[in-house]
Amino acid sequence: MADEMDEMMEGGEIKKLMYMTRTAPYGTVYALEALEVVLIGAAFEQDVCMVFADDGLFQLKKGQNTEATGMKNFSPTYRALEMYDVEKLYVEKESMDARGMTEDDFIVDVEVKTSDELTSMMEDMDIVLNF
Amino acid sequence: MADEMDEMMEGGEIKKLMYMTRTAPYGTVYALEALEVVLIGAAFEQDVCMVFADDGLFQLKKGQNTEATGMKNFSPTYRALEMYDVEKLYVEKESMDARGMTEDDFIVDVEVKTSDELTSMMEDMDIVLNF
Amino acid sequence: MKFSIAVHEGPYTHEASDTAYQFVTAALEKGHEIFRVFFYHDGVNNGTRLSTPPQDDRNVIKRWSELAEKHGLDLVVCVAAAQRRGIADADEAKRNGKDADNIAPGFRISGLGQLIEACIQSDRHLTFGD
Amino acid sequence: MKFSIAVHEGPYTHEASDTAYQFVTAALEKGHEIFRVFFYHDGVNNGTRLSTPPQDDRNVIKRWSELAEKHGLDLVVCVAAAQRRGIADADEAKRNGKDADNIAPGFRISGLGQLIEACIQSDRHLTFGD
Amino acid sequence: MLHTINKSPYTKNSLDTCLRMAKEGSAILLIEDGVYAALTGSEITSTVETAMKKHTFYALSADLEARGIQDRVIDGIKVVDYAGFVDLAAENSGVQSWL
Amino acid sequence: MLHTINKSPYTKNSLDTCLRMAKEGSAILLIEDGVYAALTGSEITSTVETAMKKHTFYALSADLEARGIQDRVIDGIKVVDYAGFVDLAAENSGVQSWL
Repeated sequence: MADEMDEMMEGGEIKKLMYMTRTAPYGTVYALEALEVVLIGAAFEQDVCMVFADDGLFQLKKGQNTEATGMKNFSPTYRALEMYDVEKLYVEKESMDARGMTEDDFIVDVEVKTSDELTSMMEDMDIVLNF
Repeated sequence: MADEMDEMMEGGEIKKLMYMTRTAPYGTVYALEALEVVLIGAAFEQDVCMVFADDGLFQLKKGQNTEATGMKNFSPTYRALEMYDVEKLYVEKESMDARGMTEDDFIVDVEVKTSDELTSMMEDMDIVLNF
Repeated sequence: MKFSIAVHEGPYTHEASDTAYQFVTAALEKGHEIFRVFFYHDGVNNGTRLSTPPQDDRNVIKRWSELAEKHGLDLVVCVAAAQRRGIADADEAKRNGKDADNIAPGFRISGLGQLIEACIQSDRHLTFGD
Repeated sequence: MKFSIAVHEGPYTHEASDTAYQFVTAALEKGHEIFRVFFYHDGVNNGTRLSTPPQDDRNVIKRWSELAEKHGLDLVVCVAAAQRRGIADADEAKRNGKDADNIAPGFRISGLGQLIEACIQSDRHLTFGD
Repeated sequence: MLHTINKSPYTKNSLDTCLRMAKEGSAILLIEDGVYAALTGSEITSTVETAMKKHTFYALSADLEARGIQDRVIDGIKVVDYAGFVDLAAENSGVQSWL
Repeated sequence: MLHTINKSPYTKNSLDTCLRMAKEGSAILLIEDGVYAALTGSEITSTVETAMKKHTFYALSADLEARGIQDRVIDGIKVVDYAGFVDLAAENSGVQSWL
């Protein structure tokens, strides 16, 4: 990571960066590898936020236990995001309602945003990264 | 292919085998590689049929020209299926109607079957292979 | 009962290989026979020995190799799909003028006929994929 | 204008790598700069030299290698994603105790920070994937 | 026949197509991301409950637990482990793996 | 902002989600299997025609031609080649690649 830290220090202006994640965990690797990008990205000290839409919400479901599948349970890592200064976690309300989920279902504190609110936020970004 | 031919000759009873293909061509490789299975499978002289449902119908669309994408146009190969004795090609009516397509759109002659008709056929199969 | 299995997706990328592995393990424990596991599409990527997964995660490829050794499983990688994607054994590497191969222990490369034969010879065929 | 590109899917399996290639080619023809092409998820499988596609089809990997050579493109394969999937250069192979490597010419293996840096340094970032 | 569904019903159309083509009385097993169709209180729930009048639904326990939804399963869906999956594949006349 | 859609609207929900979140006046470019959304006379057509009141739709010619549907494109959808794709990416303030 040392070279990445150096690169970070060189950087000048801070950019607004949104991570958009829309896939469920475990069925495919996208959710896990998106989280790995967010953790590494934290070292660059940009103005980041993370949006969970569609099946991406399921990444944050409490009570995941992967023992019987033999896979690695990576859901506790979302709790570590705060330590990496990734504090703006947004869940799309429409996606949450469609799945019958509520804020109590999530392993971390999130802000629920309507798609209209996310529209405005997205327009305000310098970069949107999709997984 | 010689070893496959030998295996074929050994075989006893003829099985009913359905190939079910539901993906569009080019966007992903599943359609192309499903077709490769059907061609090789022909050497086994089983009682085969091929079902095109959902976006699988698009594989048969006339007038494909892949030149600008740089990919290989494999749609003419469907015309060769007859020579391989793969003659029972079925298109699901519900999928065709949803996409605004008609029998005239297809590069080969197909039989249009309702999902109910396909239900009965599927139940009659020894093996259904999905791509 | 005699089962054959097709795996259509690569390791880690999709749960297909995991589910297939768990199914095969459970079937063997129940005394069923696994006629063949056929790796097609990106499934051929399960057959590389160059994978080094994180230490706190399962090793999908090694797990297949060990299961094959323990139970004499026939793990077949489709040659056409493997050529596209860069999975090769020593023979394939030589034939295609490559300076290296990457097939994992317990896997063998063969033709698509092996899939059809597996379907015909088995009582049940299951596909795990995307 | 300065573009960076992410490719998330493997060769042949998905059109993503083809579209990315065509986009990059068109951008270069228009005089734009390609800061970096970053291969992530199964996209790392674009970086194997062991692929031997059918002769009547395009050679996705060779095409990237040649474009990189011609235009000095920076083709970066994510190390973490590559380790899971078995893409290795000589250094990686040595570090992980492997007896072979398979990286294609023109590709280099590096960290995820290279993706973030590319986004920050570029005017536009595009992702091609599934 | 046993039908397996491994796709989230919110993301892909596999469950819809399966329900269109599966014969009345078939067994439908939800695996991998397909287990999200078992969620009670969602916008998919009523579709599945209606389908349960024609088909017997199963869901794979390992995949429910991995996703933390084992306590949210629609009443009447039978939860099975991998051994139960093997039994279903053996007991039914064939397996249609919807992808 | 330029939004790219590369999924068939019959198979995956990417276009729906894009339409829910794209700002009025955005450009939406259909590529790869996403070009099937450009089909006239389909059950998706009216959704796209409604969305065209809020957004400018484009479709990639190479992908339309590959799929043999270049003569079936909804009136008002602009067809662009790869160079046109590059121009759209450059002219718009950013690119949101929906997957």
